[in-house]
Amino acid sequence: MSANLWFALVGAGLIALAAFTFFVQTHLLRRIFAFNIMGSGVFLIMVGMAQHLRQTDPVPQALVLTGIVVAVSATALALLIFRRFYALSAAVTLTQDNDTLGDSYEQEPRQ
Amino acid sequence: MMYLQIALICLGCFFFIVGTLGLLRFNDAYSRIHAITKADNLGLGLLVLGLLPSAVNAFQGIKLLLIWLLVLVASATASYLIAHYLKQQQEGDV
Amino acid sequence: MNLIPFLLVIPLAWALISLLLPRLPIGPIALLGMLVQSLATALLWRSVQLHGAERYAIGDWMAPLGITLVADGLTVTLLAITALIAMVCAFYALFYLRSHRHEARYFWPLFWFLLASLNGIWLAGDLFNLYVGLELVTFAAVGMVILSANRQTLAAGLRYLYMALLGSIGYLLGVALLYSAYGTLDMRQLAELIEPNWTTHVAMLSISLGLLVKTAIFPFHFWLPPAHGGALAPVSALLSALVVKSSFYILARLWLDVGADVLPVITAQGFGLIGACAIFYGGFKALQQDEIKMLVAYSTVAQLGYLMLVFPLAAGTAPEHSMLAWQGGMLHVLAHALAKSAMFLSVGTLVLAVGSKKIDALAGISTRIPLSLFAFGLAGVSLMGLPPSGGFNAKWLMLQSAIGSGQWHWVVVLSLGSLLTATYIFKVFRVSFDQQAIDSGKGLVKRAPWGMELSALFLAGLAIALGFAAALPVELLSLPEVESSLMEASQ
Amino acid sequence: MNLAFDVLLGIALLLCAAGVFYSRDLFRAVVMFIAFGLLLALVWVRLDAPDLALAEAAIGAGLTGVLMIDAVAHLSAKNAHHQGAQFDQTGARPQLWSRILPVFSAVIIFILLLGAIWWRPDAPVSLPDLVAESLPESGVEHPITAVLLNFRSYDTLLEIAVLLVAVVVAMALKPDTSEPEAGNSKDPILHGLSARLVPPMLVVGVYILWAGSYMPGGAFQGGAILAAALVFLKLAGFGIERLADSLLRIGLALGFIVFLTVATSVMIGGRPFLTYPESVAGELIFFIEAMLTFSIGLILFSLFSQAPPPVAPTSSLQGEQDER
Amino acid sequence: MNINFWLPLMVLATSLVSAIVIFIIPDERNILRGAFNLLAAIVKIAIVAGMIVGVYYQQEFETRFTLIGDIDFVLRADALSLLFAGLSSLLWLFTTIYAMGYLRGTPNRSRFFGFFSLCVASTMGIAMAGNLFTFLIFFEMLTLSTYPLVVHKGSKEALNSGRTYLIYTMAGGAVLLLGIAWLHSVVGAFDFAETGVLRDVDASFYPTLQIIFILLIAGLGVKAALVPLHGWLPKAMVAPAPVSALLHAVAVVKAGAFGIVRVIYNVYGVEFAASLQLLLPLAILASITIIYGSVQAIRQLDLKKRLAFSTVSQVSYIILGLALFGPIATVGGLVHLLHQGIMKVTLFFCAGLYAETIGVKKIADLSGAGQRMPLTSAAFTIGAFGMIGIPPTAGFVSKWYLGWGAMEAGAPWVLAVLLTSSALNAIYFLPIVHKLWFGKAPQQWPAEHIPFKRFETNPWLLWPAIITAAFSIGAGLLAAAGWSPLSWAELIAVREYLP
Repeated sequence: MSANLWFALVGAGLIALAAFTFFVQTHLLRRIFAFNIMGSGVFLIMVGMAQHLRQTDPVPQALVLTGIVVAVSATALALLIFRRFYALSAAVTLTQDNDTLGDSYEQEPRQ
Repeated sequence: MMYLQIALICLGCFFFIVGTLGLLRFNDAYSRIHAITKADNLGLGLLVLGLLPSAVNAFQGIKLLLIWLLVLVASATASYLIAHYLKQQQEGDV
Repeated sequence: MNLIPFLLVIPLAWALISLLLPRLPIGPIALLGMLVQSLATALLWRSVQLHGAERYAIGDWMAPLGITLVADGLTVTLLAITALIAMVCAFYALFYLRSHRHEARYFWPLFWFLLASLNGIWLAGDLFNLYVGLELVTFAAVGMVILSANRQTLAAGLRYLYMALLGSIGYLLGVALLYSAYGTLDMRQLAELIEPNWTTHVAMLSISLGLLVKTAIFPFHFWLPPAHGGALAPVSALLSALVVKSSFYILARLWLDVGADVLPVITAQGFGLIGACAIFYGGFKALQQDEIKMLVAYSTVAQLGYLMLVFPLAAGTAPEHSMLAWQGGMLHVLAHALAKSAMFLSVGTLVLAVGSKKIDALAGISTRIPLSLFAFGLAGVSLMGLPPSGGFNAKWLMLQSAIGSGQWHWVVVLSLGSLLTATYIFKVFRVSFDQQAIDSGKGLVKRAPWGMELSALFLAGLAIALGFAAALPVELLSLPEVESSLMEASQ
Repeated sequence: MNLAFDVLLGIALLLCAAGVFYSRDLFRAVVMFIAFGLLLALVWVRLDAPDLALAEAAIGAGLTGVLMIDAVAHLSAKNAHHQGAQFDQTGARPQLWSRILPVFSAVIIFILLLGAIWWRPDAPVSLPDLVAESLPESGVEHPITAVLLNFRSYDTLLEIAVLLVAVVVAMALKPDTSEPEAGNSKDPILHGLSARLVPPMLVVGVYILWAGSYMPGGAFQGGAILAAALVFLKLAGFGIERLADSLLRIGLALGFIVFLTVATSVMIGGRPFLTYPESVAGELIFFIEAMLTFSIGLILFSLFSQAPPPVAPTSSLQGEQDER
Repeated sequence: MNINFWLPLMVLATSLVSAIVIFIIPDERNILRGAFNLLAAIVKIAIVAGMIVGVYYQQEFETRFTLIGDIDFVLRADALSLLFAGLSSLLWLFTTIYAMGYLRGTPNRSRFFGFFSLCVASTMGIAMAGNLFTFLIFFEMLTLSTYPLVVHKGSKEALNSGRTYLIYTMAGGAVLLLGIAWLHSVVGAFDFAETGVLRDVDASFYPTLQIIFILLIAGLGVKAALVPLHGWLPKAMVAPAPVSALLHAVAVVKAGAFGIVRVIYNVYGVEFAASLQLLLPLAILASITIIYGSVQAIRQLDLKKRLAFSTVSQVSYIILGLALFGPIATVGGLVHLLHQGIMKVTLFFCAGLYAETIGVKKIADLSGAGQRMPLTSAAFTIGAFGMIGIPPTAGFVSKWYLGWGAMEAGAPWVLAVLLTSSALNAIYFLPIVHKLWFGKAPQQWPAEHIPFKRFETNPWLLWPAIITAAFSIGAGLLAAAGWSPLSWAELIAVREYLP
């Protein structure tokens, strides 16, 4: 039960938790949190499992580094679009039911 | 030498605990900031002192001190900014 | 001087040019870039046709350590289709963007990044490299969807981005598990090492779920219609024809080429089942739409269902039937790419000319904008799988494979599916022949620029020509690289 | 003894993540998220991955945190407290489905992953030995930088392209009719601190870039610190984001241009794509890394500064007109 | 790659090229479009005639290139294909003339004639298809090109009837595709052979071959308007007269019947089909359609609807002839394919003439039309007599051979069916003829568009009707002559049966 394996399990726990939140929460920002934490969980599994009972492996670490940078650009992109969407529609969630082009957001009374 | 280090580190941790206790117990925001910055800086200083003897070479020791210095400056400015923001908030509301 | 890297360098270089020098005349630059790109693709096509598949180690580091690019028959065909459709969409966009000033500024850099990442995915032979390629495709695609920054497209872009990110997380999780289990990221080495155990099954399941989300197959399809329906016409053409296929290509490569003997029959039949649901669900929803672009977007959801039928037909059946299914599936990728991009481009012209996205606003256009409607019709013929078209040949091959391997339920799905497609295609035609609307002269119709009508017609013509000249791509599709894995897989 | 610390750290990480999801107030969620990032940096140290610790702290916790705080600050008061903590009452989903299915699927995911992790077969191919073996030819001592910039440099090339696309979309989203955002009030103390603090930050950034070739560090971490310095300047009121648009564009793409030109120019000598000639590999890699650090710094900063303003500019929005 | 390779393709190309050109010509340019149409029709007839002579002297005309895998695109002109090709190219010429006169001044003429030539291209393709795959390509192309013609008027009613037409033909196409795909997976790629291909398939496949035969006949039956699948034909009468004349008398309906001929003779081989007991149920179905068609025709009040139902029953004569196992019945069926085409076109032309000149659509107010339009009524009477099978006309020849073939095939009940149907034909045609000549003309015709100048109506419309009427008599009287349709049908029948 080396540290690597434990952290891989913690990663799995993070993924499960984040997946649960992704289904339940509809607030767009909270979903960005969920997506980030799920990413960190996957990175933990990648490094943890690769180094379990083996020498420290630079390849998954390099991949995770690339992953972190990609994750930050994804978060930045999501935040950008969200803020522009919020500026236009003052809505914080995307309603799933009507996916026609008409009214696809939860209209909030403008303050 | 070992015992001195352990003593210093325990003392540092004690101050950390006191600071956190202060954070939880005090009622208004200003005193809470006060508690945190003061206690933690002192705690960190003791911790660094405790670790200095086991530093591999002088260069690493200087780096430890630099870290302490940076934290000092940063927490000072941070607490000032938070207090400033809170004051503006209260003036804004009242 | 091998050609493979140039297919990546050219689009990336042109992306930089169009990003850094916006004042240069965009049109000629873009077309020049596309010509060079198509020339390189054609040369690569020729060399692969003559000497068979090529493997290219980047940085001269051998397989497990470095990244290898693989150019076999299927890759080259997909590269050719991408270059072709991208060129026509670029030509179309030159005219289309004249009336969309705001979007034109950042369209071209995103267009080139999209093209570069698509080429990267077709060529990639390394799992993590595919992940970065997928991310690049998604970001460029989301960027292009939200170019016209209004409420609908932003909401659609957000929903697209969130689902795509979830999908790539699933894919990355699978790659992480596979790497920890087999120690290598190279697909060919993985194909030799892979054997069914718990980790592999969970990894392949998570990769499949991730890629299904990105290919918008039935249960995860709801992000596609607003995104493809709301975007600019050339953008939705590129997205529907190529971007959605890139994740399907990876799924097909992983299941049928790399993990052929790990694919349990129930999973393959499961894929077929959700494919069938996609066909019927997409068809019914397309029938109910009153906006033309949403109708075409839902038709994409339905047509993607056909692609999923490749798995049950190719896995666990006799070698010649699985080869037929593989050829049929990949030919459907080509035919649908051509037909759908032609349809989106012609719809773009019609919407621009008529001024509204509603279907009943298109009443009586058969007399005023006949060329675009004719292109829409030809593309419809290929989508419906009526004989002289590429779509028909793909359906024919899949029917042969289904009948040969005795899976009658897929035969029924295939035939009912194309009938359903016919219903919503002819719904549009019924409106366009409506004489009352012509007599009552509903609103004047702006003359659409010739470039737009011709590009749509060219692609539609190609979709029909694929019906006659299907032998060339199909023979190239089933090069030894693919054949060998399918053959020993199904022994 | 170490295992106890690791277990504690793992549990703290999980609690922190739960805290992020279930704190009622969004601002509190962001603070928890930053704490999560720092804890994760500690975990990377425990997993013997110092590079990742640096990157996680600088980019994961630092920059993402900054972006999040900026976004949350712009939400209106009511939205900041958007419930979402418990099961979503406002969601349109039927009661049963929204309560049982997520729990069920989360548990399934966890069990599957548990099995996958537990019964993992031992890997026939061992990449670390291959890396160690061909490390001398890579021109760099530190294995991770070797993998990133030599063995799998094509991944890094695409990754920079990903960053660039994110910036291009940011620029595309910025409404061209927006009046420049009101400069932050020039706070004397912050101003003074930043004037003294930014130079050492730049020195540290360059040091980390330089150290990357023989110990943990490198382009991304250096770039992140550079970005932090620039963000610090912007917050302290130095109006630096008004760099000319084209200058900003060139600055952003510089790293990518250098990387691409080096990658293709090596091909002239008949070598395959992205093969650095043996003799000059180290210098070439460092040159690319330096340019990359500069570009990444600028990109990460402009992702922060290019964010669209909270309120739609008064002038009718470009998007609306197009939608006839 | 000599001329024989290109001739079949040339026939197709003439109408495809003219279709594209006509689509581009703006509506007003009548003369240019008319010239193009006639030129294309004449060139087509010349090539077909050339091929007929060639086939008579045992020459081979074939265009072949591979499509996909082992399937290739084959256009071959053999005796049977030229029978249908000759019929449709000849009648196409007259119908084009008729349509030019009929549609003068109406909107969307270019669109109409464009799709009109696409239709003739697909009919030619169907006639000359060398294997089932090519046949299917043109079969579906025919559906696509006829839909715009059916909905040409653009009225609500036309659009609805277009939709029903599509539902029937699309479903038929899907079933046909299923049959062909299944047959291909069982037997592999094959071309039409003079005496059928499936004889040497091993016995275990017989039940599958029977099911495939049912699928093929159902798919083709939709277009051949067999009883349960004929619903679309009466509704399609809403189309303009030249469309209903040509499509629902010659192109679409005959394509279905021609397909059934191909399946029975060139795919299964008539002996093999008989041995599988497939022909008898087909004959029964055909007879039911004949009786049902005639009964329905009697109930119709509208002239074109009555003619439509009579087409339903007449086409089943052909299928009846094919389904009887014997060379003479085959000759009867094949020659009826030709004769029925000529006679029905005449009747539809006359119906169109009545509607155009004196605005008469209902049978009731046709009385006295003979005085007003003697020539049209004469043509109508000849057509009607042909339908009933009165001696001098072509109809009599084909019914005679059918009866004789039935006796020879030992199926006397078929003779009874023929007699009752002829009687029914008489019941629904003779009252019209009587009303035409002996009815009392009303003072004012409902809508007299074209005044009585030198001729009773627009010459463009009149002459095609008269020529086709002359042909129907000629085919009857000169049946024994060398070049008559009858001798050509005998030539085909001889080759179809095993020596």
